[in-house]
Amino acid sequence: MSAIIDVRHVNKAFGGLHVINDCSIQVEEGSVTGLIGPNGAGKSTLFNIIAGALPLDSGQILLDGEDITNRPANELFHKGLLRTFQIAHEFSQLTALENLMMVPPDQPGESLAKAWFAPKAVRAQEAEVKRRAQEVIEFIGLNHVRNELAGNLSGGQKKLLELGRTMMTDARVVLLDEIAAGVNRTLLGDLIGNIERMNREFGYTFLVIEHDMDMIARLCDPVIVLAQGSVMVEGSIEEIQNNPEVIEAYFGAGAA
Amino acid sequence: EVKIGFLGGFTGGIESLTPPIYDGAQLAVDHINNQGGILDGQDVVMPTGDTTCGDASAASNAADRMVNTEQVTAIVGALCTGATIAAANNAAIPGGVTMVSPASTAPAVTDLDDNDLVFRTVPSDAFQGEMLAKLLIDKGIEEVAVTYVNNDYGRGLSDAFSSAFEDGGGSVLENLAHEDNRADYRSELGTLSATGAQTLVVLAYADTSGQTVVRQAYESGMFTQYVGADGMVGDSLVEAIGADVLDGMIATRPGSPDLPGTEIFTELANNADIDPTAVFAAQAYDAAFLLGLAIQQNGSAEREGVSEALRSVSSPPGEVILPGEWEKAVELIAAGTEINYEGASGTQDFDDNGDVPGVVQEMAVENGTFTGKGFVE
Amino acid sequence: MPLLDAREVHGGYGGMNILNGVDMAIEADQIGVIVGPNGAGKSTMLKAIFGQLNVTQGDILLRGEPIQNLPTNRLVELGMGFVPQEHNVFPSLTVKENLEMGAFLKPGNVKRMLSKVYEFFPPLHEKRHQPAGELSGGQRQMVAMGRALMAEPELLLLDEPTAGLSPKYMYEIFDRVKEVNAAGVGILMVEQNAKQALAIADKGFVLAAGQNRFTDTGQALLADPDVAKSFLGG
Amino acid sequence: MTTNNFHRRDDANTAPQSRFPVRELSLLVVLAVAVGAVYLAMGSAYSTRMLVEASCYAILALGLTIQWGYAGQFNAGVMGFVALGGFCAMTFSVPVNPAFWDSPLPGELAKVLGYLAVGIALVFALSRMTRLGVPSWLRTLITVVIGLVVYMVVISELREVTDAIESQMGFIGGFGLPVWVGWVVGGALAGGIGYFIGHVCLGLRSDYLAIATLGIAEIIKAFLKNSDWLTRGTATVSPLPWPVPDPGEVGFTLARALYLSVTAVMILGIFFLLNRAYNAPWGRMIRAIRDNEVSSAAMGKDINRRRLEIFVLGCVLMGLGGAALGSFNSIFDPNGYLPLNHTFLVLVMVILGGPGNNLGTLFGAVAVYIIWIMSEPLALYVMELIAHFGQASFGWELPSNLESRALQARVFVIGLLITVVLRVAPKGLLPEKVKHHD
Amino acid sequence: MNEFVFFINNVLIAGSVTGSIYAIGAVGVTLVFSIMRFAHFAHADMMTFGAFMVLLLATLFPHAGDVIGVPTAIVMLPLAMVLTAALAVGIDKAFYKPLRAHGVKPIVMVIGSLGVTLMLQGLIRLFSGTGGQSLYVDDRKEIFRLALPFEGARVPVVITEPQIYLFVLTLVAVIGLQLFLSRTRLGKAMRAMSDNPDLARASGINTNTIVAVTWVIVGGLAAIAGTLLSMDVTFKPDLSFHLLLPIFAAAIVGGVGHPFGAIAGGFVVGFAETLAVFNWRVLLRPFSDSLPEWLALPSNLAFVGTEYKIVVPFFILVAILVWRPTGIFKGKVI
Ligand SMILES: Nc1ncnc2c1ncn2[C@@H]1O[C@H](COP(=O)(O)OP(=O)(O)OP(=O)(O)O)[C@@H](O)[C@H]1O
Ligand SMILES: Nc1ncnc2c1ncn2[C@@H]1O[C@H](COP(=O)(O)OP(=O)(O)OP(=O)(O)O)[C@@H](O)[C@H]1O
Ligand SMILES: [Mg+2]
Ligand SMILES: [Mg+2]
Repeated sequence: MSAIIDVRHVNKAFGGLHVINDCSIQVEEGSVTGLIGPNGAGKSTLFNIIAGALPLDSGQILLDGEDITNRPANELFHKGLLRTFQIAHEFSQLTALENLMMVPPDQPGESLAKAWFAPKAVRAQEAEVKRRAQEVIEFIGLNHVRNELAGNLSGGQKKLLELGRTMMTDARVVLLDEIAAGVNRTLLGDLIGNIERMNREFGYTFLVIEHDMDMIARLCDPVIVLAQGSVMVEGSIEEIQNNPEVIEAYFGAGAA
Repeated sequence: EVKIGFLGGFTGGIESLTPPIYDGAQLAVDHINNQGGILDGQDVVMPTGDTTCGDASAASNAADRMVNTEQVTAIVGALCTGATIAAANNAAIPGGVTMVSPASTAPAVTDLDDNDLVFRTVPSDAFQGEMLAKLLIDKGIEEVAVTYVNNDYGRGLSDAFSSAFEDGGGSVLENLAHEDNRADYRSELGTLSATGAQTLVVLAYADTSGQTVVRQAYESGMFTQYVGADGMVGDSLVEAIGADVLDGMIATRPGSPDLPGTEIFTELANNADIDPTAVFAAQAYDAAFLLGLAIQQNGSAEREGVSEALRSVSSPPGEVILPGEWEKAVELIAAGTEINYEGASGTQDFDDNGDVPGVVQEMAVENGTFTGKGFVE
Repeated sequence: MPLLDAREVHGGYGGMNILNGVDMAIEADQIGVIVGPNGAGKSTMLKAIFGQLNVTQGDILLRGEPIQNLPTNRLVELGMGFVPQEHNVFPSLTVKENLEMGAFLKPGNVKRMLSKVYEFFPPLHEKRHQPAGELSGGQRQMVAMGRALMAEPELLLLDEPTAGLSPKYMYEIFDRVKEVNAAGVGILMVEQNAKQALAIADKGFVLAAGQNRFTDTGQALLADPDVAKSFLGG
Repeated sequence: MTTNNFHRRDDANTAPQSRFPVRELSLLVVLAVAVGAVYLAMGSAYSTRMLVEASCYAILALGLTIQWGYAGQFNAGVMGFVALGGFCAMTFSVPVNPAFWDSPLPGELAKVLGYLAVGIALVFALSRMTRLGVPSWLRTLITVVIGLVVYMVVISELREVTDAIESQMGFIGGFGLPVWVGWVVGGALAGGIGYFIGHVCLGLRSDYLAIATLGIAEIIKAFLKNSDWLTRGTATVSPLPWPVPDPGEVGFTLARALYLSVTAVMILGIFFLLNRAYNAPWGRMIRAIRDNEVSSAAMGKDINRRRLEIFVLGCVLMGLGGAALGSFNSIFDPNGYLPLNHTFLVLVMVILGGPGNNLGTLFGAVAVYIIWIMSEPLALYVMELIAHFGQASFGWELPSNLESRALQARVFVIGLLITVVLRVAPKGLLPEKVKHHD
Repeated sequence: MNEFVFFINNVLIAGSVTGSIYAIGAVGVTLVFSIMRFAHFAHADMMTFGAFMVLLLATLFPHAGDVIGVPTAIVMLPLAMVLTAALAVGIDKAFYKPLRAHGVKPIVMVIGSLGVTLMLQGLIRLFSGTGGQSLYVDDRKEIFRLALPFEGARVPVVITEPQIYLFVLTLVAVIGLQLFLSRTRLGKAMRAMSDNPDLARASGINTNTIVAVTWVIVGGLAAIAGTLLSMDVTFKPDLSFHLLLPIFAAAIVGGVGHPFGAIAGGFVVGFAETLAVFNWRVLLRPFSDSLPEWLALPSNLAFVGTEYKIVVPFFILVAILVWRPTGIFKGKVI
């Protein structure tokens, strides 16, 4: 059993408000782990902490055994940790295609010296990046708006772009924060298929925050329920769906 | 027509001083034109350029326009020392154009490597500073605090004053530069008054920082005696601050010696509705008139030879020419007689550096206005 | 007379047309639900109704009165309320102030409606003195909805009100919508949780590429296999 | 009208790219005509001078377009970097002052610098005291107090030495090296100072950067102006040597043409490099960072480093341009560095031309400089015309300081130009292009 | 004893005066900053404009003040506030509104306001010339010299009439504004508008009114600040431009969006400036004879020379931005 992400006793408070309370979770390598919980449970906060966007108060986070507590986001990216944002963070002044093309790390053309003095290598790599971006954009169904500024896309299209960015590079762990919200269900079906494929064929590990139970049910095992900043239960989707505590806090009466 | 350029600070730090100076120079040009013109009846015209006083690149630009576009024969100007140096080095000297500044008083002009092309009709501040120091020591003032406007004018003056004052046995308790054109000098005044000096020497301009410094000094109540130099001599200062406050303030300025030229100029200026007492107006008149004479003497509108001719017409030996006597001068030159211009603001005998000797006048505020108290010996 | 009647609406951003003749009408006691793929023009249609878009052709009538060129704040006076899809709270105002802003034109409502909204969404009461910018995604959604309710509008436009809400609150929202609607408020909402939404809809509109593809009752659309296959995700 | 504006799409931005650069060409033709007209009206020597200055300004404008156009960093302190460049051009090229080097003062100056180094090391060591278990509040207190004492000691020592230098030999003189050395060092120094400022301020919102740089520029100017021992302060240093024969040797026009060829080569090089970088993934990354820093960081971009890189690059160009300008003006006068001429004018060049578009920026620089230079005679001419007309037909009194008033209008005109351009062509005459991939 | 009085005059009073000026300027800046979301560089010139209006009016009716026994300038202040408010609203209509409608980034608004600054400066100079003029056109500034009841206190504590007006008006303006923003419906609507104008409109808030009201307040505050400043020192067309950096520093140090923060920031910057240029040697003078030889103090013990005064607000600004970017009062993180 190797946990690729190991969150150990993390605490985080904003002012006097304790949002994450002694939270410990493990994500197994090669799994698709679900993270659900009531609104305001601290799921996105935990993501932000893992991905280096927020400092934590105490505790420790390991990525594949290596301590990554409070490392900056860009460093974690290079260690293969990718994330999406719950509220889409597109590059509004870049076109949809450029939004994807900027993702691959270590492009030689990103160093001034190489951009100036090694134009050939830069161009070769650029063609490769573009090919990949083109594939991804077709897959997420945004080909017709690829030259549109991302700021002008619809709410759902921005979320798709958000997801598309995770497909642009070979990551080891991908954190998905509510990618389904606002995405059309038909398309979502395809996306889920793709996530499964990436998981199975390429060995990506996923940690997925989601409120869409169909999606959780199709994708995730195990599922972790977070409530008030700590783990409430953890188990398979069936176990969770039948847990009265979880029903009370999360599914509500309507689910029945 | 013959062109003599005029470079002045029409905008910037000395913009209120510039128009009367320009008027002085223009008066000389009018005299030349009204008395038969130059070089066999040609008119002198005087294109102007704005140096902005503070900005060297604007100054060189303006000078360049004079030298290369207007193709002037000679230049009256510039006024601020920085502008004069910039104009000279960038345009006038490489272009071989003679410049006569009526207002650049800083000692730095003396040392310019100028191929004998740069002159001035106003004495160097080195001299005024010495005289001011002497005046104060004679009056028994031994401790002073000095503040000067942070430009070549203020600095040159304060250097000269301080060393002369200390050589004469006085002590300068603090010597502080201040920026021109600020609204508030209270912290500078705090530093100055911290020394305990009762006499405040302000080497700045009456229209800008000088006024504010004196007003705030009065408000702070830390000084009993104010002293200024030529930049501070202006009734606008007294008006703005109050006659009772300034009563007894001591000042100096480059004066016009008791020469016949002074009176003549006063009359001529009054006839033309120009204030003859305006700072540097007489010097500007002399500069323009001298250049006219030099060109006439040189015999052509060429630049070549103007500076030599200028030396020849300005200094003895020769028959004396006074302000306004253009016709007479032209006749004498035509006859091949040597002439010697004795101007409105001095005898204008240039030394090797193109500087003139000067006299310094003592001024004091009495009954709400600056009044002359004779020359400082 | 329908409460809202939009006919043949054309419009878009700058030069490009997004809406190519959309019809949409609901009565005062009806719930209308708009579904469709991403980028179909659903949000754009709501913006067009709410006066935030240049409508180049077509009519939009509120109780028979044309409203297309009125400024937004006039529309609010006329009884419309709107919850946008993105940027739908005032981040630096506290939750309470956010809600108060909802009742800007009806200051008399504040007290009564505040307690009602807190009752709908208990987490908001807890967070009432916290700036809305610090809320979680779902909590923001509650604030946005609450803000719109504060003015007691007669026509409520909701752009994906349940996005990001836990199942519990998703059902809660649908219950509220039914409740509000029962009190005589017309509702027009865009939803991606299409099955649940259409289940409560009196009228459903399927939009694709800026045009009506299907228009029918909610139940009928749910039952239509074509609709289900291409728009509701099977 | 009120509500419909906010989702407006920018037409200029997404309009399909025309294959043939009509806009560029027509603007260039207009510019060429304008330059030709100036040559006719003002003569070749003057006009060449104008072109040289315009080319120096073009380097400044390219620097600003990198910072603002590429990366959205608004540097409102261009003047400070220009002044630094000018200072280096002066110090390295003017002759050595033997009076200073033969005196004991260089040694004393070195001693003060030694004190400074020791002091800095001490303060640095103190700031690490927590390692010894000292509580952090105590450490801060001790560090601050010791730092202040060190500062006071060094500063009063320095005052002594510099006063001695000033009173004995004026200033320390120059190094008498070739002109280009000063230019290179000027660029490097400006970049170094830019590095320091950037390090502190770049993490903040761009407004704050504008305020901070505005301040830095004034501080640099105050330093250069008041350090008479180093720069002669307001007494100015001139003439400065040129990298090419000067007008005294070969005449105005030729000398300036030679100078122009030097700056033109520099611009070509810079332009080429910038274009290449901008069109490479580097440019895309910079635009992405400008757009959204949080997600750029999440996409693995080191935003602090990149922002710093770009700010420093811009500052280097400003220093370089400032040095070239300083040498050309042949005078170093700290008082002559004015925000209006050296910051706002450059700003107008960039916004008129098109921030982020290198060609547009070049165009803006030359066009605006011509307008700026020609506005003086033009303003006077217009004023005179009006005054004469008024005098003749209505018997107006001519105000005495006509010139002065007419020229005040220049400040106004620059302001007007900024606001009007922002309004009419917010992206400039040649806007930044959106990249379309087919 | 004299040294102590000297300290009072040159540090306590001078610092409070400078602090109040910065504070009252910063209040206006902070308001635009938090509502319109940009650093309004033209604020200083609006101040100058207000003072210029007072100057014009006072020149026209030099004796208005005698009637009620206050300086004429103070009598004219309300009128000048109205005029400046009108100017502010006009400037917004002409220059900022189109930019806002275009949805430009805040930084572009900053540049626009730089353009406005230059225009105002050019215009004011065109009409007033560049020299300094006193706002006391026909009357005389009253100066209170309070001799201290101690033996040997040769120097009096000096405070002038406009300084007293300054303290009072600053306090009134700040408290009033704070109440307005936090208590009134319009004030909250202003903050809402600053957060999200689209949503504000969607809540039925007429944003045009809000913007106009904001500018009226800003213009009025600017007129007060400019007038009091010019009364205390001298009216000058480029007077307030030099205050831009310290005023912004004060607003940011205090915390953007907080009227009280502006006061705190103003005083921090004001006192820092006066303390930094104060020659501490003066206070040590009584002891200097008793110091051992090797500890002879240099004659100048000021931290910075007065010529480097501008460095002080800059350093405070940078320090606060690094240490606590939201300012003392936890303002907006912009
Ligand atoms: N910057 C902040 N300052 C103060 N409180 C915050 C901040 N960010 C989040 N919170 C609080 O932390 C709690 C957890 O927020 P978080 O966004 O992690 O919830 P979540 O589990 O992602 O919820 P949702 O499903 O609604 O997105 C919420 O109550 C929120 O109000
Ligand atoms: N501000 C804008 N400028 C230009 N085009 C826009 C803008 N906003 C949206 N669009 C375009 O209009 C189309 C419709 O967008 P809209 O937001 O109405 O879609 P939607 O149906 O709401 O989609 P979603 O379900 O993803 O929210 C999209 O193709 C989008 O690219
Ligand atoms: Mg969340
Ligand atoms: Mg939408």
